[in-house]
Amino acid sequence: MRNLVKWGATAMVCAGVVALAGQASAAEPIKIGAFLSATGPASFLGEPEKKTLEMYVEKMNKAGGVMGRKLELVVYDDGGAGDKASTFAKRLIESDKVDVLIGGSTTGTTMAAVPLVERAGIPFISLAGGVNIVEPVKKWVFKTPHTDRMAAEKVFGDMKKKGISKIALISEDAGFGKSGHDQSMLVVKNYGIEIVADEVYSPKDPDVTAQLTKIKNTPGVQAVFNFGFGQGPAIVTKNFKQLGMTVPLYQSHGVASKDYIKLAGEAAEGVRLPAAGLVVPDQLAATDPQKPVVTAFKKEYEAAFKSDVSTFAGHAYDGLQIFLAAAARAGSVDKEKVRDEIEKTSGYVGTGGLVSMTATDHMGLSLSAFHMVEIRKGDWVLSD
Amino acid sequence: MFAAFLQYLFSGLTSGAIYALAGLGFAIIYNASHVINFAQGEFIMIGGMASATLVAAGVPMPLAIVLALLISMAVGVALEKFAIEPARNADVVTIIIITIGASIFLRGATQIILDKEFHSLPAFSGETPIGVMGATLMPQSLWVFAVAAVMIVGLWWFFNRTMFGKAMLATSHNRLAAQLVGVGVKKVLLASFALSALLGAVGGVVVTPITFTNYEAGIMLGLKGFSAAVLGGLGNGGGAIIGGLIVGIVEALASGYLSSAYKDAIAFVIILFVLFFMPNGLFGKRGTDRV
Amino acid sequence: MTLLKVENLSKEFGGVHAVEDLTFSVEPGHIHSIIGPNGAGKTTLFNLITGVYTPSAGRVLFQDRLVSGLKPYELAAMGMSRTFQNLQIFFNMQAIENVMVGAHLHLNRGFLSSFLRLPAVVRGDRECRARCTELMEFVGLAKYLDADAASMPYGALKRLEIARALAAKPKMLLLDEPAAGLNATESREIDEVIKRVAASGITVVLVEHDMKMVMGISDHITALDYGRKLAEGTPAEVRANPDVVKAYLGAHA
Amino acid sequence: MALLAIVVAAAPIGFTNSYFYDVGVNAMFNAIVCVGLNLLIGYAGQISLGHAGFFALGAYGSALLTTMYNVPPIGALTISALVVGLLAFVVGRPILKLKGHYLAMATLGIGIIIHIVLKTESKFTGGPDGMSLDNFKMLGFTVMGDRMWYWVAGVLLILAVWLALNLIDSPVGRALRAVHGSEVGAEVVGVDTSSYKVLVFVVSAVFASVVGSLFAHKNGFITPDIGSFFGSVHLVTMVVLGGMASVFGAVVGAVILTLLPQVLASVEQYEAMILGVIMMGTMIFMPKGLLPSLLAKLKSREAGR
Repeated sequence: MRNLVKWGATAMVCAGVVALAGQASAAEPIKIGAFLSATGPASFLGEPEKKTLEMYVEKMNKAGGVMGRKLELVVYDDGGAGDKASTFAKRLIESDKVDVLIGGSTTGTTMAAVPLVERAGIPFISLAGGVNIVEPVKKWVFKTPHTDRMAAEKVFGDMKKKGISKIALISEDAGFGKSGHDQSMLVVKNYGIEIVADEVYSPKDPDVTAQLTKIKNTPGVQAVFNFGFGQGPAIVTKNFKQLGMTVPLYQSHGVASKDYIKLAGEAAEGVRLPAAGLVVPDQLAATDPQKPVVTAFKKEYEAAFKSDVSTFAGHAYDGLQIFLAAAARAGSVDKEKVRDEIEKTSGYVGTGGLVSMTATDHMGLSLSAFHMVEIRKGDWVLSD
Repeated sequence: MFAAFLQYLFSGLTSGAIYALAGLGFAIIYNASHVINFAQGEFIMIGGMASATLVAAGVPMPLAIVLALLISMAVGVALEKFAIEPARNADVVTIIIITIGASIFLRGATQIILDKEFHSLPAFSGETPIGVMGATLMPQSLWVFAVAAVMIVGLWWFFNRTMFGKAMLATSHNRLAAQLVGVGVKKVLLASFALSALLGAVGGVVVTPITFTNYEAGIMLGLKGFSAAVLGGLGNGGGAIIGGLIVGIVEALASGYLSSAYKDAIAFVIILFVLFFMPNGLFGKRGTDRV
Repeated sequence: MTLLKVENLSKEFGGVHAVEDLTFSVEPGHIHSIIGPNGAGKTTLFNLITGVYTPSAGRVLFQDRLVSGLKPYELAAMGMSRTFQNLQIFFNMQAIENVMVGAHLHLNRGFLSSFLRLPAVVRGDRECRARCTELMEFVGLAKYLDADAASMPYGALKRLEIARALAAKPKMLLLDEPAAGLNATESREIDEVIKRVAASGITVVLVEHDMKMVMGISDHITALDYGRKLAEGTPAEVRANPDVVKAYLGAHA
Repeated sequence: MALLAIVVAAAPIGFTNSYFYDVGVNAMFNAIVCVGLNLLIGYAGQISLGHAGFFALGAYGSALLTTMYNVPPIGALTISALVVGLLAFVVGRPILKLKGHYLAMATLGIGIIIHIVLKTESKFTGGPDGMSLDNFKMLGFTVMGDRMWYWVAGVLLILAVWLALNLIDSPVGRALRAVHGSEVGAEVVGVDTSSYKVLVFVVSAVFASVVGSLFAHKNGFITPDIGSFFGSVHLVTMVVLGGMASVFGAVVGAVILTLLPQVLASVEQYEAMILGVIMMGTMIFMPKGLLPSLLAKLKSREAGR
């Protein structure tokens, strides 16, 4: 009787092992590994990122690949969970033997993979915003999106220009919003601005009028800044309008996708936020080096998926391009060489801005990469 | 000062009415089968997603809503027929796992059949806020209250005034006796799932203009609905409604007066305390163990 | 010395008196039966004596100690043990394990020693198993030694409860309708078991509907009706009591 | 038992790289938590939808104590386990008076409250973005790398299984199972049921906490998500799927549900649907859980011969 139990257990373990072993294979192509949050609360980051990577890998393979080698993409969905991300990162490194890691849609999933990436020694380009991904600098870790700190700085800069000195902060209590909140608190003093009300909400709250009422009743609030993504900011925007609040409403770069405007509807009129040039390609100055890049990317993405491009898709595009350029310069996918070349990336024109990395800056973007945009008549309007 | 309080109250009532509708679905199925259906939130999600997708595809809104309700009911019936019915005599925990499996499946299926994006429906009667003594309320919130009220009255009528409704109630009190007088327990179970799927879908449709929806929207609503049903006392429809309203109002007042970061925690602490002193919820049947 | 004293005991459920102002006592070594029509409050009385319910008024003394308000497990430790009208068998365990739970109080209950399976625990368990085997044989369950409780018939389960109660080595054993639902043969066998239990020096308090059995084995009888004491005395006295005949036998005739 | 040891020892033959070891370690860690949780759910019949919270507390306890207060890892693990045990003891008393779905609700609430605290107190925990910590060092020896963790986890799993088997077949274990069978029945023969329920609640919480501490050291980075409601549901599912009231069943359930997402990762978007179908199918056709149902089938086949 007891033996049966054990045999059963053995069989299960063996079955699992066989199933896992079936996944592993090695081949000629350049292998790109990605772990993204294609499902879960951050799926609207991971989903476009995944689609972008798949589209461009296919496109490049049709064009004959890179350095005469085909590209092979392996993507896993971590569902936004750190522990899953860490296991998938290990799988990509150890089993799939990829040449580069792209991913971590969120700061949490990225950071969960960092310890083993550093140990394994493989170039890793994160698509998440958290500033702690690249500060302090980690040898193998790079990132393409602007940091949440930069978003905060851009917003505070804009406020300062408008003579705003007392604001309310309302943020989502999940990864993106929380990290943005903490970074905002850190840099806000540099702009002579005081945060007089600090409220949070859960990503799936049906209603945040309570928090906003509290803000409304706080004396002296000259503007409200909302840090969050997903449906939360849209609900904040609607409730804001409902309460008849008239001070300017700022959003973060987390809502830089058309979905936000669609969900929030008319209430989104007049909302200001920092965003990459990607959302307003036509309005960029003709001399802007980004203009051709973002125009082309937007066209290709929207043609392929029949949906509006978001800046998150752009992060994945930039990550892929930065890696491929570095590999081309290195002439191989030798991990050490590619890493060195990524670090030497200079003047790359991406969807997120001009990227020039150094040994002390593994992101390479400056504040100029951000534009302030305002929502007018249901569309983005450049408003620097 | 009073205006702020009123605003918190409105906020809480809006959320609370949504939770109450979710909780009511739990209560109906629990009454008929003593099953806690953790896929209840998925009915709400399907109602919202289906109607929003249909409207986006150009179907007129009333038709889209009716279709969404039918889809959700079909899912409810299928769930009962293929997943609950075959496992009727299993342990409570086993059935819980089945319904959790069902909710994972339904989320997965929605994500493939429809998509992963957020959807919204136009508000039923515009988006001009209504001012009440310095506080404001969206017309859609009134819709939610009204629909919740209509649902409650409708259910009361169904369970107390129709033969079939009475039969369903009888089954919940004593399954054997109900069988003896010829009430088909199977039919009752099926009806209870259809009914709570309908209820969930109605809820999903009316709240979508407020909260939006995507394939994962059911998780939170399911959790809050369960909390509402337990707080009110399992199997007590009115209890679930009051439980939902309490949870919503506590959350709103907590974020207004205490801490918005801990509002969910505060709501749970209150539920815990209620349970410590009233182990069967606020209005649950207080059964002494017969030994 | 009186083993059990019940003084002015009352219990009401939502205004209904299930037991009202009841006083009686049980002498050691006796088989003391409680009789009465359905709803007379017999099971409620048992639940009050064994601590399952707390009384609304009055008190219970066991071995001259006030015990009302104590928990069932505390009363068990003092030597009170019982069976149930609605079976309370551990259906998730083997029959013999059910009986071994009965011996709980007499085993090494240290958590760490159980966790680490210390030799003392192993030895204790071995002895316990042997004694519980004897008990099962004593109540006539020899053929169910290896059975799962869930696979046993109703009659056997009734005896299993008795064996379990006996494993606790009680001074007083309360049996709630041990013969209910049994056929005549089984009933006679239970009869035998009760007599032997009493013969071993354990006081038995019995609730039973089977009048033949009650009259045959009881030393003393208390008759209840509507939660109140109707009569008490030896079987002959109670049988002759006109109130009892009217209320109890009359109701059944 | 011996066979479990052989399986643990022999499995690495099929492991071609450290990713397999990593999955193996995760499976065994989950298995240990489930062995503890099964004592509560399967044997004592008390549900908990909050055990991921205890797991997370263990993990964060270790992370905080080692990084902020320089407590040696083994000390941090012990202190965390003691604190979690104490917490479980304090909340266990009132909570375990509840039954069935009410108990499920209360434990769920405890788990969610823990999760919210870990998420919110970012000064200590790093908030939703998580925090990192160092390797597990003890007596000048560092547990590092997936292989070494594998053997540590393997030994601990066998130890956990041994302890659980001991407990079940002891006076204490029988009392626990009796609580499941009939609380009144157990009370009247001298079993202090509420204390035993609290005891097993504490034991299972400590199991989860200890594993949480080790998990944190192994991964080197933790996020509050490990303590989410889904984590708890995941653990309960492992226990129920594998087989309630079966120590090896819990192990099997944990291993399967840890491997499944890895196997299903290749079918990408269909993962959720397949996982849902497997959960429903197993429970419909094997309501007692995989292992007990399979064993019963084998048994009846043998008897039929």
